[in-house]
Amino acid sequence: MKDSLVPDPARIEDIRNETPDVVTLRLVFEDRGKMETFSFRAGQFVELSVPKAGESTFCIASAPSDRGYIECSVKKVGRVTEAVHMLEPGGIVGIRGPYGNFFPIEAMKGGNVLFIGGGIGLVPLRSLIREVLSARSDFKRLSVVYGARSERDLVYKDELDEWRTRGDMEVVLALDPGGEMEDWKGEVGYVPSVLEKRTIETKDCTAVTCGPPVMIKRVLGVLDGMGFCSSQVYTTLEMKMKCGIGKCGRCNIGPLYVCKDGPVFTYERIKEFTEEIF
Amino acid sequence: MSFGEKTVLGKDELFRILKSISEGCEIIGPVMEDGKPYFRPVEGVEDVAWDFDTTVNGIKEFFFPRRSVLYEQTNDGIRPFDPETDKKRIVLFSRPCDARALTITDRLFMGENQDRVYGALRANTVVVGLSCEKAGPHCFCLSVGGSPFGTEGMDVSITAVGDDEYVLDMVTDRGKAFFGNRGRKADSKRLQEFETLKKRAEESVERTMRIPKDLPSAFESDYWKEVSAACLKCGVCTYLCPTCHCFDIVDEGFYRVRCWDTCSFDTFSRMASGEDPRKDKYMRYRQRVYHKFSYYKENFGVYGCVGCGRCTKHCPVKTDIVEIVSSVDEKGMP
Amino acid sequence: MIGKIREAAKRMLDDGTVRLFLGYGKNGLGDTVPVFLKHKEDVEALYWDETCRYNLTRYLTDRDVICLEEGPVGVIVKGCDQKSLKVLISEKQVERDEIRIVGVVCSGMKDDNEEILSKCGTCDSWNPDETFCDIVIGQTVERKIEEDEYSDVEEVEALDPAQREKLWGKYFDRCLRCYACRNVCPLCYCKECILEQNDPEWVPPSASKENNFYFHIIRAYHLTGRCTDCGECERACPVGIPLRTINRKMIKAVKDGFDFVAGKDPEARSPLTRFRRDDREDFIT
Amino acid sequence: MEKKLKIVGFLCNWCSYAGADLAGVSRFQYPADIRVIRVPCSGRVNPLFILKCFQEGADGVLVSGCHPGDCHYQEGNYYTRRRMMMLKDLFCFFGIDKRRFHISWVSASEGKKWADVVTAVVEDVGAALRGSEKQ
Repeated sequence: MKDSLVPDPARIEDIRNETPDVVTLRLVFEDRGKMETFSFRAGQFVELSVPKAGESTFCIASAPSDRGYIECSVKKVGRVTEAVHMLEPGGIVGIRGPYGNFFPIEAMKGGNVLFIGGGIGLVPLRSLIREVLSARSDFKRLSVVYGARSERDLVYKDELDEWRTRGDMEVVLALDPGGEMEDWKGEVGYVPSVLEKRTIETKDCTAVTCGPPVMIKRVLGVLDGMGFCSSQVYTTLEMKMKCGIGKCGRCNIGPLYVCKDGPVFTYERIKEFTEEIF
Repeated sequence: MSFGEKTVLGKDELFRILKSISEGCEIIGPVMEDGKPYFRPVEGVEDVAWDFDTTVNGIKEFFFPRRSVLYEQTNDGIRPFDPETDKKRIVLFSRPCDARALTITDRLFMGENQDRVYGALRANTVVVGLSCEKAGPHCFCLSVGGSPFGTEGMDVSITAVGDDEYVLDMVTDRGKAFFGNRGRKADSKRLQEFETLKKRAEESVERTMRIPKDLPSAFESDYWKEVSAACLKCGVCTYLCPTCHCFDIVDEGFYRVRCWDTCSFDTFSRMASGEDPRKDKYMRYRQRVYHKFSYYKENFGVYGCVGCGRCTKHCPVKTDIVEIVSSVDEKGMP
Repeated sequence: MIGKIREAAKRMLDDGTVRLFLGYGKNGLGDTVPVFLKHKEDVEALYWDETCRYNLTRYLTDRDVICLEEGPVGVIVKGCDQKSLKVLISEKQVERDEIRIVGVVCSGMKDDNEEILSKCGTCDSWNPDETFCDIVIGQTVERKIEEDEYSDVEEVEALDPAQREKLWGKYFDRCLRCYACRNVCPLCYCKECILEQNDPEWVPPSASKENNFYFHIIRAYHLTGRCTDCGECERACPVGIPLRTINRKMIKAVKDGFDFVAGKDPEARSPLTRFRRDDREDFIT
Repeated sequence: MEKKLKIVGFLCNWCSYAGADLAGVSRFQYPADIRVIRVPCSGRVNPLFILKCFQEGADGVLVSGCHPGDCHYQEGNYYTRRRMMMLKDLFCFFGIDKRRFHISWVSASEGKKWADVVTAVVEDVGAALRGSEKQ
């Protein structure tokens, strides 16, 4: 029997530096058959492991429509992520997954989508945005509000430029006050405040947000104030996870396990547990 | 002998049978160590205690080991560790609460994404239970659906009925296959005696836990701060609990290891970034109570508790979960 | 005695001398539990008997319960607990001004089986130190102090290395790594214990005999020159590891090596943070 | 030939490391079973390092610093002396053979002494291991 806690080896094909402490790994399963059958939906995550360091949870940053590889963006914060940063192209990591639920992209079709991200929280949104863009005509207005501490902390800079210049979506970039240089042309302010200043048509609009817990908390408040119905708002949550399959017992919010019932939740679903999340 | 029918055996005969059927098996049974009873692997049936109070540990660790190696990372890739599935094991004299706990953890480990280690250890082990003649001072099994004479989770149940005689009850096909037809059919006198003893045992359970109907409503109450104030955040309650099953996965050199972990610990839900959704003591204590009496029930249909009372008995500061849960309605509602 | 304890607590809570009072109470089962009182009306919850084993000074550094900066806290101490408190003060974990100490004369505590605790037999401080406590409650007990022979330690020392390894192996094999010993210890107050660090990871968290061996070495070593033998670790251990024997080994070593006994003087510094130029050298290669 | 041992040596930069260097330059012969980690002062040697060595499979550990009174930082090795005294005692109590853990003072000019110390340590560690194998 295949042990669900045993990973499959994957080779690092490429490493891109996103920010001083974030890298994006392009990963290909060693077993070609596994690569071909590996399918996931935007919003799902994998357990990525480095021998001798351990295993950690990462959202898949690439889109399901990107075939032949998966990408993960890793910020250096602890033992596993530091070990990831030490790796070089050609190195081997272990991957288990995909786990968790996903963004209901079908339900978003035909309407507007508002993406709100902060810092490394753009990762799961990137997967969704790429997926949405691969079927652009199914959606109406697309807007991205994304903020980071400073300009160098913005992830996927090239892609942000590409999105901004393609003409069929709105991209608002913001830097935390004090993080901007003189030549910064975007907004200055924390994401929730930047968001608050904008007029957004809530009808037929789905809002999707991910970022640091404090940002998500405030963004949810702002969206509430704008008139978004809590079932229109999706967030993807980060909790400490180990097993990814709802057994190890640490990632629950109330009776919901983030790894199994999430990580994507509507605001409606998690409203009563906010004390435990933020 | 029809299935489900009870038979009667003398102690000597029962001993001989246990000895012969456990031949070639790894035997796990209650033994005394430094004056306290524990479940341990033993050499032979003669080492096993027949009369013992609630053991310090349950039988959980023989199915969900404190530490199990999942696989080894070698130069040639990943080499999974095989639990010894062909080795037969027999657990002797599990108390009804401990055996019942297996049926509770089964729901988690044997369901979707079955756990390989747990599954293998469950499959190769026969559980022989021993009814409790009298409940201990901390027992409250009746409140959570168990009984001192319960047979859930056992393959065979044994009950002492006096005159050094034992009533055998084949609970599962596996138990029957293992034991075969043994003993003589219990006559009505014995069966009546059995029922009397059962009633007496049930009456000896002194403690009752009143589980609130609406635990979620008390979630934000300050009650949890009060009742958890003395908690030391150690893992005694959870590690000795027969149903607590939380674990961690860590790398020890090139071995990936799954080991016990508990919601009481500081590091349990703390992320590498330092964020911790349950950073305060009361949140962790509340998590433990809610996991057992609300979430587990919601997700798996049973409480994550068998009423063995170990958590209260062994708590270094005598935090009494029975009192705490029972008083929620009265003191814990906002 | 209990009347006087309640009275003292009531007075302190009433006149605002303390905002919180740590004492002993009872739970529904009749077991003694630590209680934390905020209001003078609650003092009836206080109890005193021979099952008040807990060392309440442990809670003085528990940030989930007490924030000493917010105002003084009253605490009941027995003679043995008082030693831990002196170490806590000497290590600047507790300011003497932040606490009000109610010393209670103790004539030995009993375990669940009504037997007097082994630590109480050789205890030299049944009467709390009047110069250290704010109040001492109870009649001074006159008793002949038995000389501590460290016979438990010597029994182990008499074994050869392989036998010792086997002995401790037996105990450490049982260890669940529940950390009750560490968490109940008044002197294990580190905000982040090195056992919780994973980068570097000094001991893996899984409970194998070998890992447990290193865990116990670390625990014992961190208490060297600090442990006052309050015995809480051994009492808390669910699997009966004789932790006091380990601690007492180090107490003996510190006494023999540096002529130091922890918990006597709140000004004293731990012997491992000091030295003498003529310290022993007989172990040097 | 006998199996090579794995002995970790923590050597202070100012004395013992220089002493070992001198032993090399002076071509004093000593067994090559020791792997040296240079530390600024023997006082830098956290007892956890020594535990980690044993945990990771070292057969023996040697901590070596300046002679008392000669510490480059005035008094670092006095603390070392106290710490190691206690640690050695504790190891013994737990059944780790005391011959597996050594502390020595070797100055920068004592090349010969370094060679002698290593020879003695290697012999001791070997004897301890042979003893435990017999058990």
